[in-house]
Amino acid sequence: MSDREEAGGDARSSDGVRRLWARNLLIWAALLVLLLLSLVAAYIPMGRVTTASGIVVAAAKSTLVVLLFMELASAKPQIRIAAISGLVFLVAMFALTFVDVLARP
Amino acid sequence: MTDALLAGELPLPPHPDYLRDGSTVWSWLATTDHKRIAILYAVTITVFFFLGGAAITAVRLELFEPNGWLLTSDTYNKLFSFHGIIMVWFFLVPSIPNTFGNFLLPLMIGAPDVAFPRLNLFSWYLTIAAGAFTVYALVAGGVDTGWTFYTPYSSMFSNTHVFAAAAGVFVVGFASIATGVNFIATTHMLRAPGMTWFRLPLFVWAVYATSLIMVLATPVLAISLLLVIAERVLGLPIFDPARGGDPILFQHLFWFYSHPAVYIMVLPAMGVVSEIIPCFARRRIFGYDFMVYAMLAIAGIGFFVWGHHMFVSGQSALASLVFSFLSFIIAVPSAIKVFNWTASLYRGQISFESPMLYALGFVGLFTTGGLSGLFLASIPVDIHVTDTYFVVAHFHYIMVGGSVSAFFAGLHFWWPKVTGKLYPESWAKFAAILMYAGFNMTFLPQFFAGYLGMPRRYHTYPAEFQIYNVMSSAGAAVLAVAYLLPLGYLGWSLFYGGKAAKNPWGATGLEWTATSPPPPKNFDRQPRVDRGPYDYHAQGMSAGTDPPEMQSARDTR
Amino acid sequence: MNSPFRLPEASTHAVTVDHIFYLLLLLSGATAVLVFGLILLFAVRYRRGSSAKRGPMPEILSREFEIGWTVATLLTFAFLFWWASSADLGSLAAPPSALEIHVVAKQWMWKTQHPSGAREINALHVPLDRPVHLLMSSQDVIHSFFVPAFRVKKDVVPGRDTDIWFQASKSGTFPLLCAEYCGTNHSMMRGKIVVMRQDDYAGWLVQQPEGDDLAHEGAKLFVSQGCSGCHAASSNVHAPRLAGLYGRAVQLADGRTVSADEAYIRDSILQPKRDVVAGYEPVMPSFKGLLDDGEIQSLTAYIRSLSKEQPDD
Amino acid sequence: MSDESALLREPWFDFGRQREAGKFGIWVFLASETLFFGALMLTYTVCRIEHPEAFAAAGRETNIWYGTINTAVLLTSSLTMAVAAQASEQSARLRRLVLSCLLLTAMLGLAFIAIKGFEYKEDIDKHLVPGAEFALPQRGAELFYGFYWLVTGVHAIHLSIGIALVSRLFWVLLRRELPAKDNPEIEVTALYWHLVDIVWIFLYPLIYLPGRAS
Repeated sequence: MSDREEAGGDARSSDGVRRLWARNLLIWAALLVLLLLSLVAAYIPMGRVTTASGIVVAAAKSTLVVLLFMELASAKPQIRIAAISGLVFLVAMFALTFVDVLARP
Repeated sequence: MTDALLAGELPLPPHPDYLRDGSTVWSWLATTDHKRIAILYAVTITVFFFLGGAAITAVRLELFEPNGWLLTSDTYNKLFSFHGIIMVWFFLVPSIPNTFGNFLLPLMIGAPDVAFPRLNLFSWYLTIAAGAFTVYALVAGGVDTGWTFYTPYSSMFSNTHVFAAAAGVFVVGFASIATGVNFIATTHMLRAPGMTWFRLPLFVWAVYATSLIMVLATPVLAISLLLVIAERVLGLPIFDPARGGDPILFQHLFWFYSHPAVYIMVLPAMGVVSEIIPCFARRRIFGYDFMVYAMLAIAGIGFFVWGHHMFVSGQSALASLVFSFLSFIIAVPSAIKVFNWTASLYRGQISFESPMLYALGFVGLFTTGGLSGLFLASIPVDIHVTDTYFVVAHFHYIMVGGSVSAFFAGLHFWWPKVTGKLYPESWAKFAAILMYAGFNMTFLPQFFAGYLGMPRRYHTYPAEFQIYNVMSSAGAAVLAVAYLLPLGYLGWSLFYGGKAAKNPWGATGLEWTATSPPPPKNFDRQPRVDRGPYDYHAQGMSAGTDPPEMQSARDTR
Repeated sequence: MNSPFRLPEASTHAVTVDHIFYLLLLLSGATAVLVFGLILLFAVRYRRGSSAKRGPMPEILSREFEIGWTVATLLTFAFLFWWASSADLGSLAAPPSALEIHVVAKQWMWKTQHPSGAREINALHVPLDRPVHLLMSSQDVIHSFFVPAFRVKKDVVPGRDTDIWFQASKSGTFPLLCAEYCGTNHSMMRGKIVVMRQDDYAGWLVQQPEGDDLAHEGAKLFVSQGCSGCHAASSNVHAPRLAGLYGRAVQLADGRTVSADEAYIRDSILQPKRDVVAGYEPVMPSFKGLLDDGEIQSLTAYIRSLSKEQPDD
Repeated sequence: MSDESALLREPWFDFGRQREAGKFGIWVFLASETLFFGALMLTYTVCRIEHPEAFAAAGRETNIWYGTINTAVLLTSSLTMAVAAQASEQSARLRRLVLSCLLLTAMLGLAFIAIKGFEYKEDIDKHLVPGAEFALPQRGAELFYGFYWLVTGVHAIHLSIGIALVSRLFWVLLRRELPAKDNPEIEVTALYWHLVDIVWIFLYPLIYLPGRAS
């Protein structure tokens, strides 16, 4: 097909493009807002809550990326299992190492 | 399709088999055929096996005398380190998965190849590159950290070629991950029609479970070695206690990989044995579904027990308790497997060809090794015997007695399929028995020496342990002969062996429906599967001696 | 040369460990006999061509069998865990009355020092029937203090203190080994533990060359390293007084409260900015690299000895 | 159909299945990468627990502007990458959109590396490289910067691989060697790109935010 055909497009296609951009720009805007949020929170002295806020916001941002940009939300079960298995063993690694590090005299 | 065709008598296959499909060097080095890649791996790991074996031969010779007579301490330390690094990462980890796994996984599930054939070849080249690094480390003067690379010795004190050795292991880790990803995707996506999850042969399950560990544990090894390299080469402080670093942290990262790695080595061995025992006992495997769950449980729980390597390291008492408990728990699925193999013999029609002898040897040695593992799970006893020859004996029983026996079992079982040749059976039986005897002669005395307090990695040792070391070294000589024998008669069979039929053992499984050796694309027609594995007798019937009907490439029942 | 066939049980702990060891041996021996016996029995009875009755498997039993032996092994292991761990927990903390001996490991020797100041290399004399508490640190890599006859072992880790305790129950000489690979002469890093009757031990101590005890040595260091310039009672610098400090709870500038133990004192010397005491400026320089592990142990012992004096003088 | 036959590879007979296998395979690899970076972050966390004040002091020395801008750059590159992948699935008419988004993604990746280069330069000038000249007195601060250099380096290598993959894809599609519609390579590259982004999302609070409040 020629470039002219692509550039022209029909109404249905341009409608699709608009929805495509709308969806992704919305996610992107949310990500930037979260970025600003964590930046601001880092300057508010709340002790451990300050540290936690950075991690929690990072977790929220990556959830958005994983579910919507990487389309895990609509993926097949076997793909979800693959994604979750990495997370599960990561949590196990942290948890069991902390059993040592946090319980040392 | 006639019955004669099904039985593998007539006629000759229309295309050349995979071995004769191209004979140039390039047709091997650029192949994407999983069977040829398996052969490439087999040659590679054989070279590494004898390299690692040569290193330990010198070590065992040296240990004849309590105060040393042949080697300096530095040479001794480099030799046992080289032995460990080569045997763990360049022989045991790739041994069964990358040779038999590569060869058999697509055949067993009725696929023409693995999911990503070019990635498969790439993984072999990574292994070769990694091997070059590690062998360079030896040639350039050796590395003396032991295979465990403990910090701060490896990162700050050793003056040997730690960088080259660690880089080699780092790279071979990526080969391992690539293979794991490939096998997982193959098992999920390329099963033949009708090959449901619970119709998979146990070997496929074993390779699948192994791949899970490879994919999820190996990256942590990569990080632990990367940190050592960064500290040595770039001077970044990570484990340096003088700058606030934590040397124990390295042990957490290292064992997060290296304990599951034991299951990378032994799960495929369990898979091999689970294929062989039903075939020669002419029975269904006892408790197929329990065997599957046990393998998955071992792969999963295997991630949560690493701290039992660290009971004396100074980790918290709470951590020791948790890890001790989990270590006892993981013994349960292992016990299930041993009981089920034993029960599979009950009311069978047992014959004792060489693969069966090796497989029974595996069960015996794995049981001994597994039981000695209980001692290491219980904290007070572990504190006494850890870092002694008791541990050396324990893990050699599992990894050498177990995995290497199973490797030879599989080698003899599938040799006719892989090469299309028959080997001299009486030599094979002799080697199997010799291997079992030699192994026990080598490693049984080490349990005693270890309990009495002989530490591992000792170049010189208190004189009272000499008797055990002499016994061990004598046994090692027997074992060396037993390992060299198959090299001789299997090599002989390549040139002079009789031609193997499609299914010389009368086994079930799709791989036996292909010709020996199989054609390049494995199957001429897409196989369909309509029954479970190990169908050696119909439901409710007793074991018979006839070859079972082949579970085969046919459309009608 | 010691006997190549048996290992003496020379500490109270050794008896406990051996009990667990023998039980495990019994259980695993029985399991091995069962498995090997069954395999042999089946192999002979059901060899191909034998006349043994085959018939179908009693299928109903299989699942119950499977669940049965799974549960049985699970319970056995749970019991073993409980028994072994309770023995371990019982021997975690050293009795307060224990004799404290400092151990410094380095490539490739063991240096020990008694509370009286007597020093030994690759040897350690201890009294019979009295708990001995070892406080250990390493100057270079990880070593492991291993006395097979006592069934004790503990890694000696650079940058942190580890400890271990035992109570010898047999007099005699027993090997001391390094169990964690530590480089070229790892296998030569051996010594001996000499267990003596208590009066012999006292006599042996008297015969040792006049060494300052740890606390006196620490007192000298306290002056020679300049600590007294700030921390002495007469000093004009606003620095925390050390008398009565040891074992007390300390309020820190960031609101935390820590206990002034060995680790705290060590950290305060090496990284003084980490735990600043409430009400003081972080002005103390780090002594990292200026003091070796033995000297830090001496200083700690000195600060400890001050706690016996009046804190409010 | 001709599109699909151009994209079909050994050993597959069915393009849909091949595509699904590629996607599944890359997800399994991403699980592996999770553990890879996870282990690095575990190292960081343990060191931070042992030296909280030193990590706060060291974190303050990083340049928050470079860090925040770079995070925004990467997030934006994830947007363009996602649009490219979704456009390739949606319609063959969107080839030009796919191409321009791929180009934009690679450019943003390069911009990230460039900004990182300026930041590295500043860090070196401030003597924040562990070693004899290290600027901060706190014990443990060197650990922070050991982690900083290592993890940003490893991330930059991952990102460079991503830039190479995206650029290659752009070139292949531009020359019409392969069709853009439903090309599995776009999907797989996008998944990898997003993971590299996620790693940075977590590095941002670990590296740039400690110690800001005090």
